[in-house]
Amino acid sequence: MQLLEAQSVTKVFGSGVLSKDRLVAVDEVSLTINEEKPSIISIAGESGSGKTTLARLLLGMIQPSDGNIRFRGKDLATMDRSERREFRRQVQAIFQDPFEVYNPFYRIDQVLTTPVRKFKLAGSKEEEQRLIEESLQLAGLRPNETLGRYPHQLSGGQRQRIMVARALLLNPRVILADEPVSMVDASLRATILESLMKLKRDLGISLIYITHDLTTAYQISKDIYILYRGSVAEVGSVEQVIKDPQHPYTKLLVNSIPLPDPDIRWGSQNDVDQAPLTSGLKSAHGHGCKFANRCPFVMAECHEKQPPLYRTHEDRAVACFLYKNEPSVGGREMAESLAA
Amino acid sequence: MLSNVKTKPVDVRTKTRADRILDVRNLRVSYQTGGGQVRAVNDVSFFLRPSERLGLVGESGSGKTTMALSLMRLLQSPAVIEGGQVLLDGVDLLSLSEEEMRRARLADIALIPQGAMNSLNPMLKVGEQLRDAVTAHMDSGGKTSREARIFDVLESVELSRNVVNAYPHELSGGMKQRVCIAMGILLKPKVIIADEPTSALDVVVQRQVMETLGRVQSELGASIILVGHDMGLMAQFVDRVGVMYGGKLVEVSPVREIFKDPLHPYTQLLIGSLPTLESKENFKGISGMTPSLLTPPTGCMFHPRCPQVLPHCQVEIPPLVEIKPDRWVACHLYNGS
Amino acid sequence: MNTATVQNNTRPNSGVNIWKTARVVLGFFNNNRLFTFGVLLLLALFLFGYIGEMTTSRKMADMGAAKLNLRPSAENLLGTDGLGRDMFTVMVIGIPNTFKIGFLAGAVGVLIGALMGLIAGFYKGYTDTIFSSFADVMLVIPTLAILITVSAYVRVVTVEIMAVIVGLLSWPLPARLIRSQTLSLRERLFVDVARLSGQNDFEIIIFQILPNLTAYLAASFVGAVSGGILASVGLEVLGLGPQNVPTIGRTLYYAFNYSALFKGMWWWWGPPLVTLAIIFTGLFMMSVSLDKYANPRLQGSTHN
Amino acid sequence: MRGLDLGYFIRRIGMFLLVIFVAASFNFMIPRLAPGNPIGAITSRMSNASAGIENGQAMFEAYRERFGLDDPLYIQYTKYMWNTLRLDFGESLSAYPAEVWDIIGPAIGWSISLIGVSVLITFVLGILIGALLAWKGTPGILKSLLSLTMIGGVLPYYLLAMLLLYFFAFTAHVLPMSGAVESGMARELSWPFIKSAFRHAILPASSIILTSLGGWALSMRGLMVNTIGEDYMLLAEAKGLRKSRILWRYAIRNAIPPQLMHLAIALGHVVSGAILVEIVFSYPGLGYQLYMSIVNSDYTVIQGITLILAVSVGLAVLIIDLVYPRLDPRVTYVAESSG
Repeated sequence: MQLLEAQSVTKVFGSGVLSKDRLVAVDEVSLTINEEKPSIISIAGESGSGKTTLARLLLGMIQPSDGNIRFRGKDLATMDRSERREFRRQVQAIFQDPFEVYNPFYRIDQVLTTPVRKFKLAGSKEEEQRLIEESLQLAGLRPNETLGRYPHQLSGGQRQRIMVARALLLNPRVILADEPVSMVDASLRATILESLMKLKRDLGISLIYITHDLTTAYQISKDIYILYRGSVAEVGSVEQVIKDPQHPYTKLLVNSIPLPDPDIRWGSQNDVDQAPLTSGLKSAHGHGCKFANRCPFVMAECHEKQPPLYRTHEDRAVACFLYKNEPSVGGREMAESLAA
Repeated sequence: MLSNVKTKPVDVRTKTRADRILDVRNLRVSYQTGGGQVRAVNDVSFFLRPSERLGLVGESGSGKTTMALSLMRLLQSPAVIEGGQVLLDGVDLLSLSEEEMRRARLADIALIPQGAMNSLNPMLKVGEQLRDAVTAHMDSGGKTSREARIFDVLESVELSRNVVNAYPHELSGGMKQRVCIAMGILLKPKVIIADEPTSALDVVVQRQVMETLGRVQSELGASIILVGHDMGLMAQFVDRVGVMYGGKLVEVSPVREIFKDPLHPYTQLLIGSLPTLESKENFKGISGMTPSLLTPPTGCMFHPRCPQVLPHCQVEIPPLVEIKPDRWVACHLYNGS
Repeated sequence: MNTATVQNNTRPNSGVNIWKTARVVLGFFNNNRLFTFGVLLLLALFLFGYIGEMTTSRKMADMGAAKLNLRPSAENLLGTDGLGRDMFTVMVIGIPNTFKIGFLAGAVGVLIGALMGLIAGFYKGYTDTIFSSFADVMLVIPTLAILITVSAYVRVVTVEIMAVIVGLLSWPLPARLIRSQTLSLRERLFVDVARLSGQNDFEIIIFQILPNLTAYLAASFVGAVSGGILASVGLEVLGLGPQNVPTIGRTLYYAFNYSALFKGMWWWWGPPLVTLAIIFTGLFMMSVSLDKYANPRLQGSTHN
Repeated sequence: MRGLDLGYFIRRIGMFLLVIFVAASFNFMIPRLAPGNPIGAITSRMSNASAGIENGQAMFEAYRERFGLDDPLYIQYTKYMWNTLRLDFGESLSAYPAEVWDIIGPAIGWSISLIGVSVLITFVLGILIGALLAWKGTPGILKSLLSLTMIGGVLPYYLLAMLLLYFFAFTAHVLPMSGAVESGMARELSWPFIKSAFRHAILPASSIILTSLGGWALSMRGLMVNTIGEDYMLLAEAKGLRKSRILWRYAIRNAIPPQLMHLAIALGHVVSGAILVEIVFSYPGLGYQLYMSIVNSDYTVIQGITLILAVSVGLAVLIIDLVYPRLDPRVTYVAESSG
């Protein structure tokens, strides 16, 4: 059974009556999470790649312009109240800035008691207290060091773990983590990633890890989706995509990672280094590959039509005409095969 | 001598070695908060060689930005420089008059600020902001040479001349950061302080901007202090790294050595926690919390979190000493040798 | 796990701890001397009205209740006016009436404004366009002119109707302030977290957004009260507004019309003038100190 | 063209027309909706009185015609709006057969010169005081002195007007008590006329300036504090700019645009805002005329003046809105796109 699926979802902003500019934030992206085989999937991309929009689509916070999001086979758009409630419980999220997620007006208890009360998880005060303490301990926190405090009295790491505890209260099947460590210090980053890993390992919770940082994506996840301006540029197992990138954009990205090793200098993989500086003038609307005007390997056909995904390996596909000799594959098919 | 500052008699004791373009001695900065006095920079000493790239890393609250700004005396009101010396080419910047310091800024020591997104005045065209900067340091005339210099620096940071007519909001983040770099090298300063110059940029643009910065710096022969928290960026860019923890400098070493053989236990844990493409699913964090500067621990700042803590660590503050050539560390583990 | 310590740590927020709340409130007043002083000024004036009323008879405020044009004396503490009314009694009755108009007008204005601002800011889009256009139009139409016109036609009004009319015209300013704050608050991540925790739009507006607007609401309210008193006294000085009820403005109207200024009858125009000066000083102090909370950057500059 | 696009321009003009429309509708509705039917009341009062006075019958007819009292409401409304559109306010009722315009016209001139100038002076002073209060380089003594300007704000302007009148005109006799010029003086552009107009303007202008200066200074201070906290101020200092240059070109320059929006509204409101000052000094501006027409139940003049007020505010805001992109380059008014 597929737990959570995005089926060729597209999200267009600014298609109102008054505005002329349309922004295709997410462009026919498919993604699948299998209920029986929990895994960690990374969605990586730079700012403007549509990764946060995709996250909000998956959480049902915004509606897709085209395509659909399915939870256990059922389209979110056609769900009734109780089905939506169930979806809400099972698909949870943690966010980038562990300070911003707290309402400064309340003690941190409020973010924990609200879900318990709204979803009627506990029959009594005592049960509520017990549930909260359990989930805090699961997230690696001591209840008496955290409850009753205001967010600014806690460290960044504690704040982020309380968000994990909040999600765990609802006993979800999927947690979407939107840049969970980009705002915390290096020394805490590892600890938080460790506890996210444990959720999958010990509780069987699937994780969608959204990030701009390929190194942590490599470390934590099994599969990765590289997004470029709303489209999937390359998808596959992290081992292959990051250790041996095929799409010119992925190569550029991997090549630009500032590795903490003075002996591996930037640009050691030299073949994409001639990429022009222009950070992406918009190409003719709707035509051609979105990366064409930055691509050192650009060919005539790149300007004519958007490349489909070509399956270059069993568990990897690339949207680039350089690989047009390989068989093409649909986004959904690829996503399902990775999840299987 | 500073090019723009009238020659000042230099105390014999402050006479510095010729191989140190910038020599910071016992710098102390504190600020007053509602809860009491906080010492953000605590007795920090280091030096910078001509044409050298020094990285200053630290987590949030380690005092790295406060220190960078205090070198240029740009601290805002509750923060006060309590003492120490900042010798730029032998002249103590902290002893200059306001007007002398103003003239030294940009001409001798320049800042490339954090958050280029908001560092340009949104109401003025880029050209006007560059012109303002040159004019502030000119006593008279020279309009054509001024314009020529502006086009020069724009070209050297790979920007088109047309950006002089653009407002900041019309530029991309990377372009704005390039404008800030152009601003920094406008008057060929001896020292450039770059405070997290790429923290808001994507990795691809970050790399391009840093490569530009590196190139103009070596063309100019200026020294650079790169302030930041990203060890990866340090590994790629600098010659030496200084590690700050709780307002103190705990280690200063050449970049290769610090990654291969970190000395201070904090540096060791920090390097160990970095994600690499070498290992999967293997996370090593540093347990414990960053010290509160309001109620700092006694002795060594790191002793509450230190796995190799010695009995006298919580009593005695370890000084920063050179234990091997060019390797400075502030830790009692190395006191004996 | 030692549950007893946990209980101790977590209970205070569920049961309302009066002492803790009192400490917080007292702490606020202690940290905001200016605000406290403003409140005390208004409170003193208010008490003067209420306590004063017990010492005198309402009848003394009727025309011809006393001799005309008497200087202040032991019998008539503030003298009598040219219509034979005891000025002390007039003030004692007038002050609460003026307060009533101001507070009622402020409450009406802020209530409508907050509602409009919250809805427009939270739902954005077309709802926002309609609400904000309406507010902008109302903001631009000169309020006092409308009030004068209305009052010119509606010759007889009560204190309450007057207050409501003034209030109905004062909502656009709070609405704009609340709207712009709501627009930024709704993008904050804690709104997303609340939604994930199962709260609906209504609960998010009431429990997540509204509490963060306390400073703005308070500042708006003080502003609206101040504007309401300014406008209503202005109308009364023109001879518009409530006719047979003593208010501060009405007293000034008589003083002005009977040339008290030029007859040297300072006890006629002096007390209402001083009263207004006290009211506006108090409100001004409150709004300056509230500004600090509504505009956090000001905090740094005042604390140096 | 940067800044203005046609769609925005049209929307702004539409907004302006909407303001006028709403104001005119208010004007139409208020006398008709008000309890006690004031129009009906005045009609009967006038028909009784008209017999006795010269022109009485003609005036009554003009009134009936003006308000179209015999027509159904929607016809009245259409007629009224059509007349408004042509800026035809009809004849004054109390000074029949004078046109409403004959009364409003000179009043507009006096109001603009007295109040417009006072507000502009206040605006400029307020900006300077507010800027200096927020600037950390301002000497402490100067700051305390400047803070004194806040005191004026605690008195309503009309009360200060009365006090000024009492002390300077009534008691000390140094300045005239009422009017805009010496009575009987011909309106011509001569030196004595200007001198007299100036002397008459001092007290009313002072009462406006002194009471509103504090408010302007306070809001400017707030804007300055925000501006000074911006990142670009740090870079400006790091560039080695002179303090004075940072103050003027980076801080004040950037804090002014939002203040101009307030100025537009204030300028538009001047007339209505200072009605009471004009009344206290019997200054023959719009406010005073409005008061007189209320006293005389001259409804055509009331309607004319309130509409003029609405148009003036609407116009002021419209102009500022259209030039705003020139003042703040970030505001481009191109249809909002997501980003």
